[in-house]
Amino acid sequence: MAEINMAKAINLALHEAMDRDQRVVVMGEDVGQDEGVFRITEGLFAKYGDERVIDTPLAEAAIVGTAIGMSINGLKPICEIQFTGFDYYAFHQVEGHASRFRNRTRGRIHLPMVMRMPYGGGIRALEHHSESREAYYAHTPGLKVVIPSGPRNARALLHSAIQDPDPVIYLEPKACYRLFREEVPDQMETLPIGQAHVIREGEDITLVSYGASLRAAIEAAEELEEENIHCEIVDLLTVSPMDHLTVVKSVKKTGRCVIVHEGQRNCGIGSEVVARINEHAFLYLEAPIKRVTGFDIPIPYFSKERYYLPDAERVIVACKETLNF
Amino acid sequence: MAEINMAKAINLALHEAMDRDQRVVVMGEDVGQDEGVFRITEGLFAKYGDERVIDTPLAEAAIVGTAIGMSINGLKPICEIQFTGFDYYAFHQVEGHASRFRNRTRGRIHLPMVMRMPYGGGIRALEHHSESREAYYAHTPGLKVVIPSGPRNARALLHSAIQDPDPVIYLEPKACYRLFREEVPDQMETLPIGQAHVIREGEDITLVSYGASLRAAIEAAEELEEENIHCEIVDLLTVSPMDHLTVVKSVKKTGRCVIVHEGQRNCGIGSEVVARINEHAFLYLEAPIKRVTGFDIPIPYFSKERYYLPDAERVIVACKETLNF
Amino acid sequence: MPRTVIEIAQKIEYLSILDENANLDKSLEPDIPAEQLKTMYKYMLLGRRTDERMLKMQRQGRLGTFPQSAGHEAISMGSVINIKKDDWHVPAYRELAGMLYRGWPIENIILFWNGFEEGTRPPEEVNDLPICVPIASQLPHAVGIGMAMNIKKEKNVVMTYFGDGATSEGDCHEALNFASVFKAPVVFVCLNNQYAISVPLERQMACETVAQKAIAYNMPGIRVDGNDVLAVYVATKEAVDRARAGGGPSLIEGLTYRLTPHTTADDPKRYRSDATTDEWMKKEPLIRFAKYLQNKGVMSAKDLEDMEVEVDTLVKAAVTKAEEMAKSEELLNPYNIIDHVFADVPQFLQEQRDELGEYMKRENDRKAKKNAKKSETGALS
Amino acid sequence: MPRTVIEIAQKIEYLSILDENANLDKSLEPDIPAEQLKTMYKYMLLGRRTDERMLKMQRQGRLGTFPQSAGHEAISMGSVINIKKDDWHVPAYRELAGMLYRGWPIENIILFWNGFEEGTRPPEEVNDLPICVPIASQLPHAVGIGMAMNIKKEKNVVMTYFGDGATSEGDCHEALNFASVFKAPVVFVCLNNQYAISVPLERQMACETVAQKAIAYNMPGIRVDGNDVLAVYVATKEAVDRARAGGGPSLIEGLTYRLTPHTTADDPKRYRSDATTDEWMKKEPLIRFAKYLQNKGVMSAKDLEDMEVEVDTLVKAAVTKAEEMAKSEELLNPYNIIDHVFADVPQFLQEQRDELGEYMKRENDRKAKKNAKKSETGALS
Ligand SMILES: Cc1ncc(C[n+]2csc(CCOP(=O)(O)OP(=O)(O)O)c2C)c(N)n1
Ligand SMILES: Cc1ncc(C[n+]2csc(CCOP(=O)(O)OP(=O)(O)O)c2C)c(N)n1
Ligand SMILES: [Mg+2]
Ligand SMILES: [Mg+2]
Repeated sequence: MAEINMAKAINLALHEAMDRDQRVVVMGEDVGQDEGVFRITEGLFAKYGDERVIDTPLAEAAIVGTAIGMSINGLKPICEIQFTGFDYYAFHQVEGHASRFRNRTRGRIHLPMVMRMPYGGGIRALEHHSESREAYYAHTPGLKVVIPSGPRNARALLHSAIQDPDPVIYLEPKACYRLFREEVPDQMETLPIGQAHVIREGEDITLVSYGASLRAAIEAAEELEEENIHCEIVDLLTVSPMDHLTVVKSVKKTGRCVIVHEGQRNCGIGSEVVARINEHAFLYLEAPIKRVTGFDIPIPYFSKERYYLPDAERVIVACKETLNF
Repeated sequence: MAEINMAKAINLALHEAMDRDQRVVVMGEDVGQDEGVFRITEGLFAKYGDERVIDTPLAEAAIVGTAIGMSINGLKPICEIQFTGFDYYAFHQVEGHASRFRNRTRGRIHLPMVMRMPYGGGIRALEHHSESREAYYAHTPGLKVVIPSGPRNARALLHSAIQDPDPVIYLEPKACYRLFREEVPDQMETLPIGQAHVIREGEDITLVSYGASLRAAIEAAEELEEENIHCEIVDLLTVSPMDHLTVVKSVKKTGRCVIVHEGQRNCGIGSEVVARINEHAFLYLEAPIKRVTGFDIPIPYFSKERYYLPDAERVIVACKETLNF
Repeated sequence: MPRTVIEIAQKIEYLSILDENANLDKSLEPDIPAEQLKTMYKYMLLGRRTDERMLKMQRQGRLGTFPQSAGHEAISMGSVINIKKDDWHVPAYRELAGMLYRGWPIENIILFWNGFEEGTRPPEEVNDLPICVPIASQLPHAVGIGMAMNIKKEKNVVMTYFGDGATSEGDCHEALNFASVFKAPVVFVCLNNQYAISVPLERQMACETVAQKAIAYNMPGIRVDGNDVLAVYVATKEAVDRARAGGGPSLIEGLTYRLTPHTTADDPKRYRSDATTDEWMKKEPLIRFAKYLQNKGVMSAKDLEDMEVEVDTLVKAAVTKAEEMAKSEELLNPYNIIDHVFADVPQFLQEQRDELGEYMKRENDRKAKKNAKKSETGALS
Repeated sequence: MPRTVIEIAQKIEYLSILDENANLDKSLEPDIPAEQLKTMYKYMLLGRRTDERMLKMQRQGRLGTFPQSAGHEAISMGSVINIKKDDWHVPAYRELAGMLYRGWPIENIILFWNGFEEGTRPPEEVNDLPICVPIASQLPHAVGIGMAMNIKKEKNVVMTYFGDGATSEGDCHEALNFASVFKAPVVFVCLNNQYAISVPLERQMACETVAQKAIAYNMPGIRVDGNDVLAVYVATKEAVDRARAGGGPSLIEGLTYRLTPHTTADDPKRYRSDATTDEWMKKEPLIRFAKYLQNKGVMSAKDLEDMEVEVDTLVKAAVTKAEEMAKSEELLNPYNIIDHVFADVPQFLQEQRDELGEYMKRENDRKAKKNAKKSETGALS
């Protein structure tokens, strides 16, 4: 058992996967010699060489497009998009092909590939470096969208993503890369994609969150605990296919729910959570579900980012309003 | 007053706008000599010449990207993307620039441009020709997303879109192009963007819909009327910024709601409608809100498209389940 | 320090061997075995006749809109004949002849233009991707397949296709660039039919040839008469040999012309003259190739007629088969639309699958009722 | 009918006038008025000193990550000096010298690297777009601006910039293609500093020069010594004149080198040697230009020193001003993040604006309470 941060945990999973499976290749801008702008691919280039750790030209559509081709021809590419702010360059390849090949060929061709992307705010970055648009992928049929929240689940979920026979969008909350450490087991492990985790039990209200925003939810729950308010927290881990059963079970218990994420609100993940709870636990709801999310504006440059990102204070206020409804 | 279909109405608006305003230019693949693959740009090339009616090379990102440049330099480009299935090629220009220039420059540079795109199923087309992904745009801050449902509002809304100082995504339900005719006034008219219309009053249940799916809602309402069930129908017309006030007002009256759209369900427009009703009319709801939408699969090729597209039968069943809840 | 001219090493060439009147440049004639020549002709003919047959079906409402292939047979067959079964074939959508040669049943082709995804399922053991609708987006896939060959040390090649319009897309540029940087064994074949729907070549690009774009990638580039199957053969063979030997990608432009509308929904009179089309009709690839085969003694007039009959039989049988398949339970199964989106159906999609099941159930109930009523009324009348 | 070579009309040239030792090729020397030469030097220096100053501020935690410009001043100033105020300037992000020349206050630059959108607001009357983060995506905007000029019959030009890495993006290709097809008056200037972050040129493209890519667009293409402001001047002047006269776009490649890390977050030791950087340090653009100005008698050693002082004063004043602005109510106003997304704030966004208002109110209440407590405790202690 070692205590490592999320950056290291993802790096560890990459080493383990490349070790175990010759078919795994890593590709993207600056992932080789430079070891990634966040150093997530540290040590890979030295260990596996430039055939399996591929510095590509600067072209996101081609990175995803050639990864599709590689996975068709028997490899398991893990492609890194340097920031989610630039994945839209490749969106036609993701929407038009990555998400569709299995269906289009009725199962004959499938694409075991992973798109790794650092996402989200909180690192004092410039424009296009802090977006959180997981809903675009969630709205796209044929994709799985995974968002870890800590070192241990980051490593386990990345293994699951690599082993998955279908394309997985693996979004890394970059604000968490070096935020805290966690014990991870010596043995590599996986976690089922599409399964949410109740990370804190409570009977008063359910907080649904994931990724970096989960920190705000946890902090809020801890503060509320002091006021004798017991929050249950569901970490989605996979935002699509979303495990609404776990969410619904919790809400049936608490009768109240607040959703916390930093992505935009309009047609965001939170909207879908509300819609599913409405469908599956309507009679259990004692108050409207609140969405504590990013506003429907481009995420501000860092001087005003804090007005945009959900924090514990906003979560607490939302919880209280929900409880006092 | 003349009775015309939606294709003709949109064409009429284009003629009127080009006539009134020298700054308006039309551009896209095959919009000139060929007059558009759906003939929406009929007569423009002959009348306004190849400087204002521009056949472009086959490159969606450049179409949108140069339209952005044109609007920066004083023109009002209306660019056509031949089918929404191909707009993802331009998504980085839309997300990264069209939606952001005003905010990035704190109002100094704004983009009066319109992206016209035929969307949706129902025309027996092949893959990538039937998508309905308005939620991608709705989830993108800084964009307005307009979807007309008939000849008269199509013409009026296109005028509003052209006059709008900000970029408008104007999605044309291609199944409606030649589906029916409607009287349009001789004088050109506009309709406010961001305003929904109650097109049928009723007190039992609210149907929220837009675009081509509205036909299914209307048909359902008519059939239900025979069973003495009175549906109120809200035609959103603008899916973002969505006019939830009108929806909420209706739901407060009826206490029940079914949403009908052909786009995918997960994080779709329907999810947002549910979330807003939940926030604004929680205590008025007497049954869970139902979503009659496309499934979360790529829209099937035309041999099985009907299993995917919402029809009146599915709406009726959903209404009855809601009413019998 | 002065103003100097930078030498560009590459020479862009033009190649034509068998001209529109079937005159042969003997000095350039490739040495193709008779059997192979016959195979080439057969699939060119099969492509043409399938295309014609599908047009009729479309006019009768038995098929959806589809892009026709007539006129593109020489580029398709002259190139694809140079790759082996375990090489890869990544078409756009006018390579009907080549797809049939690679092993796609004609009935699959008919099925996919008839709205069945089952038609776009490549047959087992066929290393082909299905036709690709979003222009140029198949090219990065071809390059990725080729990059994987290099990584896996396979000695295979990829043959991929695109139109003149496709050259404008960023994906085309990115694919050519990746291929050249990674020396991927890919042969890029451009079907330059001089139009992208209605948009003529000079509105698509300012340069004279597609071939010269190869200079931007330090890649060999050549333009050939795209209606001359021998020229296509020679140019693509050189490219295939080079790719297989580790020499990286090549760009081949076949100059040709659509003999038909863009698709069955298109009206070419709006943007090009019938006179020009008539001119190009004379240059079309099958007639001159048939003459060549006869001149060379590879096929007699009788052989050619026999082949027409053989091909006709194949097409007819395929139409029957396709229309039977389209009525089969397997292909009509509505759950097909859900069951192949992921390897397994996730929970939320299972709920939607159940919705579809309810829908089907109600529909069947209604049908049953209707039938019951019918037989009742039948009994009464 | 035979195999023939297709003649490519364009010649790709290389141009250098003032070499790294300030040796001048008199025969190529452009005739630039002394005042203009001084202006060029001034803004090159201002760019350099601002860059250096910002680096210090970044190290002190007073700025966010930013991409440095040192080494790119000759390309920026040698080109931008050739356009007029009502022409357009569409930068990437290393054209600091040019932006300052065009009228961007230094404090704006500092503000935007300090996380204020207000810094990316172009000053009134300045026909510039702000820096552009997504690589190559500014190029279609430049082309659109140029296309609009043609439509409006304006006799203006657009000068736009991009890196060697940017050439790989589809947007770059599409922009070059549109510009050439529509004969847009655009001068494309590539800052080829041979790296895209860590990725070296040979991993970015297989061809020797960026300039030769012009052949794919039938566009004039030239490579110049990018550290030689005179060569940049001559090449871009030719291109501007051609564009203004209706001759369409040109592609100019300036060969240079980043004298600094990619951004303040980058560690170039990981991918390039200090020795090479030292070599390039000797070739940097300011020293040789200063020598030229002295040799020519345009500026004395004293003039150069005075200019250093002048520039230093400007930078210092700007830093003070920027940091004051960063504390001003106007720039700190949280509603700025919402109020410029649309011309008017729509209903649903107004509701979110109210949420922000509540948040601010609570925060202010807490602050007030805290302060009250503080003064209480203050009174007690
Ligand atoms: C990305 C994209 N944009 C638009 C279309 C619509 N479309 C289908 S074919 C075509 C023209 C293609 O021209 P070209 O590449 O020359 O091929 P050709 O059809 O002439 O063989 C267009 C615009 C498409 N399929 N994909
Ligand atoms: C579309 C996109 N992808 C990735 C990045 C991250 N990134 C920022 S600068 C850069 C390298 C750019 O290289 P080049 O075009 O040569 O410009 P240079 O920085 O060398 O001036 C990269 C990959 C980005 N900003 N935009
Ligand atoms: Mg073509
Ligand atoms: Mg560079």
